Amino acid sequence: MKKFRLPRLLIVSAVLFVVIQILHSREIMNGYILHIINQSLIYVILAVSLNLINGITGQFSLGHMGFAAVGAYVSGTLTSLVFKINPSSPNAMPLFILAIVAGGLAAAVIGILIGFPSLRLKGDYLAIVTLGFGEIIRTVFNNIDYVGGPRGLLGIPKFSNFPIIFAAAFITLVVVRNLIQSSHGRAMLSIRENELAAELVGIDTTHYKVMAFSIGAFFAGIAGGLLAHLLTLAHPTQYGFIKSVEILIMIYAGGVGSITGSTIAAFALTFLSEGLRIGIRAIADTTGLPIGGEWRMVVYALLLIFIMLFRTEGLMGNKESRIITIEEAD
Amino acid sequence: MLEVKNLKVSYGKIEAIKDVSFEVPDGKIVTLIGANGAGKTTTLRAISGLEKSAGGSVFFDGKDVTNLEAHKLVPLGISHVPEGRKIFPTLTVRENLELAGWTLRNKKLIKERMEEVFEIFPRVKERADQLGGTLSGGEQQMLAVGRALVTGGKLLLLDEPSMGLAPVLVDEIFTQIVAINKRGTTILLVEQNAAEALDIADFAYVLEVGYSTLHGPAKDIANDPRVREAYLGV
Amino acid sequence: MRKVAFVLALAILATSLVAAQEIRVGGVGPVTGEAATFGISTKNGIMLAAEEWNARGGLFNNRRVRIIFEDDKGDPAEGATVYTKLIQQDNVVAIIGTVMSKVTLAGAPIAQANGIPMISPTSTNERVTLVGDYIYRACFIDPFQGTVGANFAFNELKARNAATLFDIGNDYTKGLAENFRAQFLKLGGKVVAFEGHPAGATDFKAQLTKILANKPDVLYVPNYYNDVGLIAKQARELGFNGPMVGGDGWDSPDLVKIGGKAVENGFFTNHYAAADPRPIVQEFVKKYKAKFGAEPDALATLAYDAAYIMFDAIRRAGSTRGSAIRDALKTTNLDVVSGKVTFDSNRNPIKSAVIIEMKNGQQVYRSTVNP
Amino acid sequence: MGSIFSIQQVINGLQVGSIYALIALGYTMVYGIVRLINFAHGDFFMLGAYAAYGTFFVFNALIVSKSGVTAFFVLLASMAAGGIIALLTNQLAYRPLRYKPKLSSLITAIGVSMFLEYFLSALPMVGPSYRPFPDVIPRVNIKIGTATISNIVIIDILVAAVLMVGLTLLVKKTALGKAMRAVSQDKDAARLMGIDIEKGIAFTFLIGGAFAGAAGLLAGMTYPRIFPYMGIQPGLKAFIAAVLGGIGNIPGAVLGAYIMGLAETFASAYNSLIGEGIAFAILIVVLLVRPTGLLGEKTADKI
Repeated sequence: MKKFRLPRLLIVSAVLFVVIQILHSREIMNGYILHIINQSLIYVILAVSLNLINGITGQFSLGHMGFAAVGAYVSGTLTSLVFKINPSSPNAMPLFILAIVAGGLAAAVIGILIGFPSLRLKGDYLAIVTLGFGEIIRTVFNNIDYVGGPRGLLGIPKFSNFPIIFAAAFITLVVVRNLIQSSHGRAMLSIRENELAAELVGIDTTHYKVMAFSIGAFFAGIAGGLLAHLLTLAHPTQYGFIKSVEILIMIYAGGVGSITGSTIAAFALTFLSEGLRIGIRAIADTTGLPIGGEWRMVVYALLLIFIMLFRTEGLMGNKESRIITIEEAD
Repeated sequence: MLEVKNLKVSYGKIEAIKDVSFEVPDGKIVTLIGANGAGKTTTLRAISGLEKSAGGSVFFDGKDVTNLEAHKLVPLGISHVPEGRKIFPTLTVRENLELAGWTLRNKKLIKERMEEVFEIFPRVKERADQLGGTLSGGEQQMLAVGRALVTGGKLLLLDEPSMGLAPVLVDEIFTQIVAINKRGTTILLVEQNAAEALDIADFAYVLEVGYSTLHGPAKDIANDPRVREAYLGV
Repeated sequence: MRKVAFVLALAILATSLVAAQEIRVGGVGPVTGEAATFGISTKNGIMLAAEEWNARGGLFNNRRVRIIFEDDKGDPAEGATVYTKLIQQDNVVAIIGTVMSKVTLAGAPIAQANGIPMISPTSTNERVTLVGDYIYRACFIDPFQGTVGANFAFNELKARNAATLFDIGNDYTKGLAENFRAQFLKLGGKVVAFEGHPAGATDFKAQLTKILANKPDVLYVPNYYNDVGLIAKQARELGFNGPMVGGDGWDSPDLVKIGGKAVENGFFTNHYAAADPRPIVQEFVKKYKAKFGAEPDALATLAYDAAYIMFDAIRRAGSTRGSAIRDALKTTNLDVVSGKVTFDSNRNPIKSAVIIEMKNGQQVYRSTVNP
Repeated sequence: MGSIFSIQQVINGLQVGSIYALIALGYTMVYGIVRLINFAHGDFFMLGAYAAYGTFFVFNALIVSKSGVTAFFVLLASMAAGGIIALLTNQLAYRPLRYKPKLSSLITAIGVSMFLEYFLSALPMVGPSYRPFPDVIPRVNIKIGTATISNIVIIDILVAAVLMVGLTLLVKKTALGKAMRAVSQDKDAARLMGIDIEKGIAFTFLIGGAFAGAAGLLAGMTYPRIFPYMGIQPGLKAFIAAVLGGIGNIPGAVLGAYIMGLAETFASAYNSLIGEGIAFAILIVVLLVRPTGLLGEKTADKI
């Protein structure tokens, strides 16, 4: 029997949540920082869910933002066009959560569809096919005038806020953590390590690959929905392959297969990208060099190359922090 | 000819070989025997430069060749027939052999050596214009040894030449190994088929979990009770 | 010791006074990414305007304007971040930006919620200013230019069979094309082909071949100049000699450089004519050339105008309070490069359009159209 | 229907395909030897275009009679720029990670690609703006019945054909080519043959980059407008073409490129909305039916 203990992840998350709430309400932390935190948390969901597909199960997917697009458009359509939710009405929140989950489920269905090619294709071939699927999803939304076409889906109510995004990120972490530390997770890992061997010891690789894709897609869909309700719009260009690549960068910078790494990298890279705004301006102001915001991404790209050259395994390697791992009861 | 001292190789944090030392005298056949995972293949790969060693040294013909890159060792005279043969599958048999003469830069010499290979392995000649990938396991092994002969090393490293072959072919391969040795090539043989290996070898070393333990003349090793029990199944 | 402390305190007081006098205004545009060239033009326009106002002694009470310009990469998510940063971190009193409607639409709700007035130089989507009473724009909305283009093609060019080619990934070009079609049909013309091309395309021949098989006598191409140059070349190569009509996206010195002779017999709706003798126009073109080594395009002009409109409102408000600036914006009545500007009840500018003809590699003024 | 499958549309498709083919050739070579999706390949293409642009103006200023001499040096510059940057990228960003997990070099590839694009875009003398590409060779339109073809298109198609044949000969017939194939098939075995695989890889990057550079010049001449992000889309399309034809297979890359060019053209002519997605749709269908691409060699997984 395992003794009941308050898990570390819950404690740490709760403390962080309360601290951030207090800092913000006391106006020690301004809305800008909170906004970056919100964005980082959405990236955490995207990165951790991609890591399940890419890092844990070893299925190289380049179309992750396609799932987010499905989640964004489905939930956004529900809240803005179907339910036409008025944010002040009493049942707004439950309807919103319903819409977000519906978006996640729709993305999961697409995930299952995209998971099937992974049964036949491997490595780079799978990557290019998932990229293709992602681009097709984007093209489809771009051509449906009901959801705005190239104008984007507009007028989505602003429902996403820090507590909701935080809760979603927490749930994602817990679910993915529990999954990968279960026997299912070990089956997925064995597919990454050696698919043939996994099959030989009787692991149903088909089942686990499709499972990874559908669960990964579900959470990506949730993230897409949250983002759409944070920005109050969804636009096809937000979900192109360059964005998928950004998520990919996060999981590799964090360490493949480590959800701790994905979480840290999602925060680190988001804050880095924002910090460079201030950094570049400070350099320009102190040195008098005529450099502006256009140099921000140059520095970002260089840092990325250096991280990979000098910390090839990513920030965390394939290790997990003790906060993430489930404690074995003594 | 070859002297390996306290060799150590790690893959990340895993130490594949921890402390291996042995010598291969000129003109002899030396065999390394040991269980799966004892570090035999890694030892050969470290000698021929396919792996970087984490410690120890390798001397070849009195020269320190530790951690020299593989392609620089070939012209010095080390030929390695790797585990699994590693034939180029979409090059023809002839092209496979021609490539083995890459460092020679002498078309005539390459041709001569190829003829020699065809003499030793007539089967290879029959298949000369087939793609490497279409050969049977035994033929691939012959081609692999043939490639090593074209590179023309003084020392031939053979990694599990009998693996996956029918007993008739195993005998043929071992007969040819002895013949090659008779023509003046020193041989370092890694085998799981310890009985056959000890039969043709002059000296033998036993590898256990990354350490070289026993060593001596092959006949003595073959008669060592511990070896008989562990590796010869007697 | 006490003396040093006193001087120090005085210095701090002085600097804080100077800092208080400075008025911070945010600028937003995509200066990296595929739309970077438009963002740079926008930035240049805003910076030039700010420099001129500062040279004249600031916005009011000798308070100079300081532009904090941020990159939105043409991405709505970055746009939202940048608007939040400018408002929350930099405490700007107003925002000029941004270029693309999709990004402006992510930023506008944030400005509205925080009571920070903003003006977009170039976001043409009708919904932008409908976000709220703090949101203004300096450009035409999609229906206006499309309608003017259709009227011109039908009445002046006497075209009866029109065809359009637009960027299906870009709401500006799609909006113009749709409104052109609607008006052209209303006038009794026929739209024989209505074709799109993917964003970022360089080869338009598949669509052009199809379009030209329908024998249009005018081709409506409401794209940006970089695409128009290529489209014109390819259309001429395929044997189309008829007139081409477009919108203000054509307005760039690079149009002729890319399209060469192919853009002859081309017409576009614009905010002003560079040859307009009004001093404000001539001054602007001259100063812009001197500072940035290039002629201004439509984006630079509109950004310059948007900045002037915002600075003028702050000056008239005589205050940095958002609601005061907003109220001043409402009563704008100002001569800027693109003409005399007032705002309608939806905070869209009421200003006239001009038709420009491309002749011998030059922009030639042809007519003025009042809304 | 006439306008969808007309001769003119075939010409249009061939033109699009030949630009894809030029980039795909280098892509497939590099991929074949290092098995790395080289995201920066499209940027070597872009750099080739910029080098050609700069050289043209320098030579036009120096030499009074332009034409042949200028065209030659412009071509040289574009190939040198593409080749040298590709080589540098390999040595600095890919080589240190050669024996690390392959995906870490994928991320550096993305980093290099971002760096090249943003750097050029931020550089004051280059900047993000669209630059009109000069007519290095005067453009002449030739009428064939009802269809029109420009001399530039003919040059594109010819160059793609010549490069394809030349590369095939290099790889199939020369010792160097055989060594390159050996390296792509089995690096360890190649090293044991005495082949310096790093030299082989470097050489492949040089050639592949030079091809991309030349493609940049031709693309500039064909679509006379260049900008720092011009390599992203063609790079992606060329990669798809290379995968479609069977990655590492030289005629396959060209076949894939022309299939894509024609498919995109016909699809756009049929309905402009599906033109954008058609490349991906074809790719997915082909790979599901033939996972190694159209001409890809079947190398069965062995235990």
